[in-house]
Amino acid sequence: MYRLCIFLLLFGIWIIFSGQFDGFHITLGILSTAFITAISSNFFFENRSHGVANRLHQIIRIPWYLVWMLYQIWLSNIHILRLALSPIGMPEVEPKLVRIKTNLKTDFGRWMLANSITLTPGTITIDIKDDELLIHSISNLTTEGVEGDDMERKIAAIFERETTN
Amino acid sequence: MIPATICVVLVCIGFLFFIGGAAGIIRFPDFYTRMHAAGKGDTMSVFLILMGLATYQLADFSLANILVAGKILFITIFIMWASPTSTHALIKAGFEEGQKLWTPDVEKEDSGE
Amino acid sequence: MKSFALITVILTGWLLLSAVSDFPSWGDTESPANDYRLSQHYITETFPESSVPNMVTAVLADYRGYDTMFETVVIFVAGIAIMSILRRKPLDYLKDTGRETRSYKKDPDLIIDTTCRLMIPIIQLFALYVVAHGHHSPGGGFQGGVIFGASFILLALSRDLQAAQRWVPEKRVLNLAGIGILIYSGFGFACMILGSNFLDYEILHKIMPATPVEARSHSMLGVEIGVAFTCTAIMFSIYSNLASNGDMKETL
Amino acid sequence: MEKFFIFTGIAIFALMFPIVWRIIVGPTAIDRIVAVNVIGTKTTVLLVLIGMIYGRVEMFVDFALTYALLNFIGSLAVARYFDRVNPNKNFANSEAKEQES
Repeated sequence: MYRLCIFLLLFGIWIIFSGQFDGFHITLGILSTAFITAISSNFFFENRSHGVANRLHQIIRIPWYLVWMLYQIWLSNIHILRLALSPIGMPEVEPKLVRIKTNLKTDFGRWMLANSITLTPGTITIDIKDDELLIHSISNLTTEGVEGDDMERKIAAIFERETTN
Repeated sequence: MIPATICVVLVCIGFLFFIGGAAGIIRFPDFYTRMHAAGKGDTMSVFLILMGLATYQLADFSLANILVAGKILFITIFIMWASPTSTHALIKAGFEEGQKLWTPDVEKEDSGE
Repeated sequence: MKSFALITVILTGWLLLSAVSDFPSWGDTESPANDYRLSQHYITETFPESSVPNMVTAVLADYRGYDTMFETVVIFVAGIAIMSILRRKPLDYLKDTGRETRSYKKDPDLIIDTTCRLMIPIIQLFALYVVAHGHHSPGGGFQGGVIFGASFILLALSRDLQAAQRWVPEKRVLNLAGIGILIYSGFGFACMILGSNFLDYEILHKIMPATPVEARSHSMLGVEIGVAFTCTAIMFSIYSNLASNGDMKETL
Repeated sequence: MEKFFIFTGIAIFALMFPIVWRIIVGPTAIDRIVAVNVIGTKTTVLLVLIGMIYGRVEMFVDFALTYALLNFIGSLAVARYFDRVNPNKNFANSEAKEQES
C-alpha cells in the first residue's frame, strides 16, 4: 500500500518531466518509476502510522500553510530590500544570536519549523539540536517576531495532530 | 495580452529583489548578515521571475505548454526547497569556523551572545 | 615562481588567441565543416534513417558508436586508475604515515538530512528521465549517469560515506561499471552474431519487435543505459575514493 | 516581448558583476563561496530566460533544473568541507569555549 502510493506520486512527477504520452514512453516511465520505488521508497516517510484521515487533513492544510509562508517570504524580502538600500551606517541592523525552545516532537515538524524560520523575515537557523534552535536575527523587529510562537502553532496544527510518536 | 502584462510585472518585481540581494551582499557588514541577503533575496526573486515566465508560457494554451509551465513550477519548488537548506549548511559552516559577529556598538566583539 | 607561472599562462593564452584569427568566421557557410556533404547528410537524413529527433544523440550513439564505446571505457579506466592509486588497506596506510585515524564522526544534521532524504528519489527519477529521453531532449547516458551518481553523493554528504556504502557497496559499484560496458559491447556483438557489422543496429530488428529504423532508435536507448550504468558507478567510486583519501573511513 | 526577455537577461548578467566583486575582495573563504552560490542561483534563472529567447524552453528547463541541483550539491559539499577543516568545533562545545576565553 505504501509502495503503491509512492509509485503513483513518482509517476505523476514523471508525467510532468516527460510530457510524451505514446506507449513507448509511458512504458519506460512505468519501468523507471517501479525501479526507483524498489530501490529507494524508504526515503520518503519516516512515520507511517498516520491514518488516512490524518494524511488527508495534512494534504488539505499544507497548501494554506505554503500560501502563508509565501506571504512571509514576501515580507522578508521587503525587509531585506529596505535594510540593504538604507543610508550609510545602517541604523536598523542589530544582529543578534537568539536561542529558542520548541515544543514540536517529530523530526519532520522541527525540520519544517527550521526551514520556515530561515525563510521568514530576517532570521536564519544556524543550528538545531533536539528541541533547541540557535537563530541569527538581523534586527530588533525580527528578534521579537521569532520569539513569538505563531509559526510553531501553525505547524503543530498540521503535522502533529494526534500523532502516535 | 494579459499573460504578457502579468509576466512583465512579476519579472520586474523579481528583478527588484535581485537588486536588493546584490546590494545586501555588497553592503552588509559581516558574514551572517550577507547570508541573509544571499539566501532570501534569491528565493523570492527566483520564485517571482519563474512564475512570470510560466504565466507567459501559458499564453497560448496547449498541453505541451502546460507541461512546460509545470516543469518551471517544479524548478521553483526545487529552489524553494533547497535554498533554506543550503543557506543553513553554509551559515553553520561559517559559525563553526568562528566567524565574527558584527554589532553596531562594538566593532570587534567576539562571536557569541 | 608565481610570476613565472603567470608569464607562462599569459603566453599560452596569447598563442591560443592568435590562433583564433585563423578560424572560419561564425556561421560561415563556406567553412570546411559546413561545406562538406557529410554534415548535410546528418542534418537531412538522421530522422528518416534512425527515427531519432535529436541529431546529437544519433551521431553520438549510432554514426560514431565505436567512438562513444571507447569514451565509456575511458571513464571506466579513469575510475580504476584513481582507485588503484588511492585505495590501500587501512592498516598499511597507518603504518606508512604514522598518522592516527582521526575518529571524525559527525552526527547528521537534522535539516540537511531531512531535505536530502526527500530529494534523493526525485533526483533519481530525474536521472532516469534524462537517460530515457536522450533521443528527444538534450541528455543521454553520460548526463543521466552523472545525475544518478550525484544522488548517491548527496546521501554520502547528508549522512556519511558509510550510509551510502551500505546502500551501494564498493563491490556492487564495480560490478555495475563492468556491466555497463558489457551492455554496450553486447549490442555490438549481437549485431555481429546476426551477420552484420559491429554496432550496426539495423540488423537487430530480427530479434526486436520493431522495424529496422525503429530498431536503431531502440538500440541507441539500450546503449545509453549501458553508458549510464558505467557513469553512475564510476562517479560514485571516484567521489568515495577522493573524499575518504582511499580508506573509505573518513568522509568529506 | 522577446526584447524584454533579452534586456532582462542582460540586466541579470550585469547584476553578477557586483557579486564577482564580493568574490574577489571577500575577507574570508566562506564569503566567496556564498557569492558563488548566489551567482549559481542567478544562472538558473538566466538559463530559463535564454530558453524563452530561443523558443526552446522545454530543453532549457532541463538544463536549469540540473544546474540548480548541482549548485545545491556543491554548496552542501563545501559546507561539509569546512566542517572537516575545523572538526573540533560544534554546537555543544562552542559555548564552553566562549566561557573559557
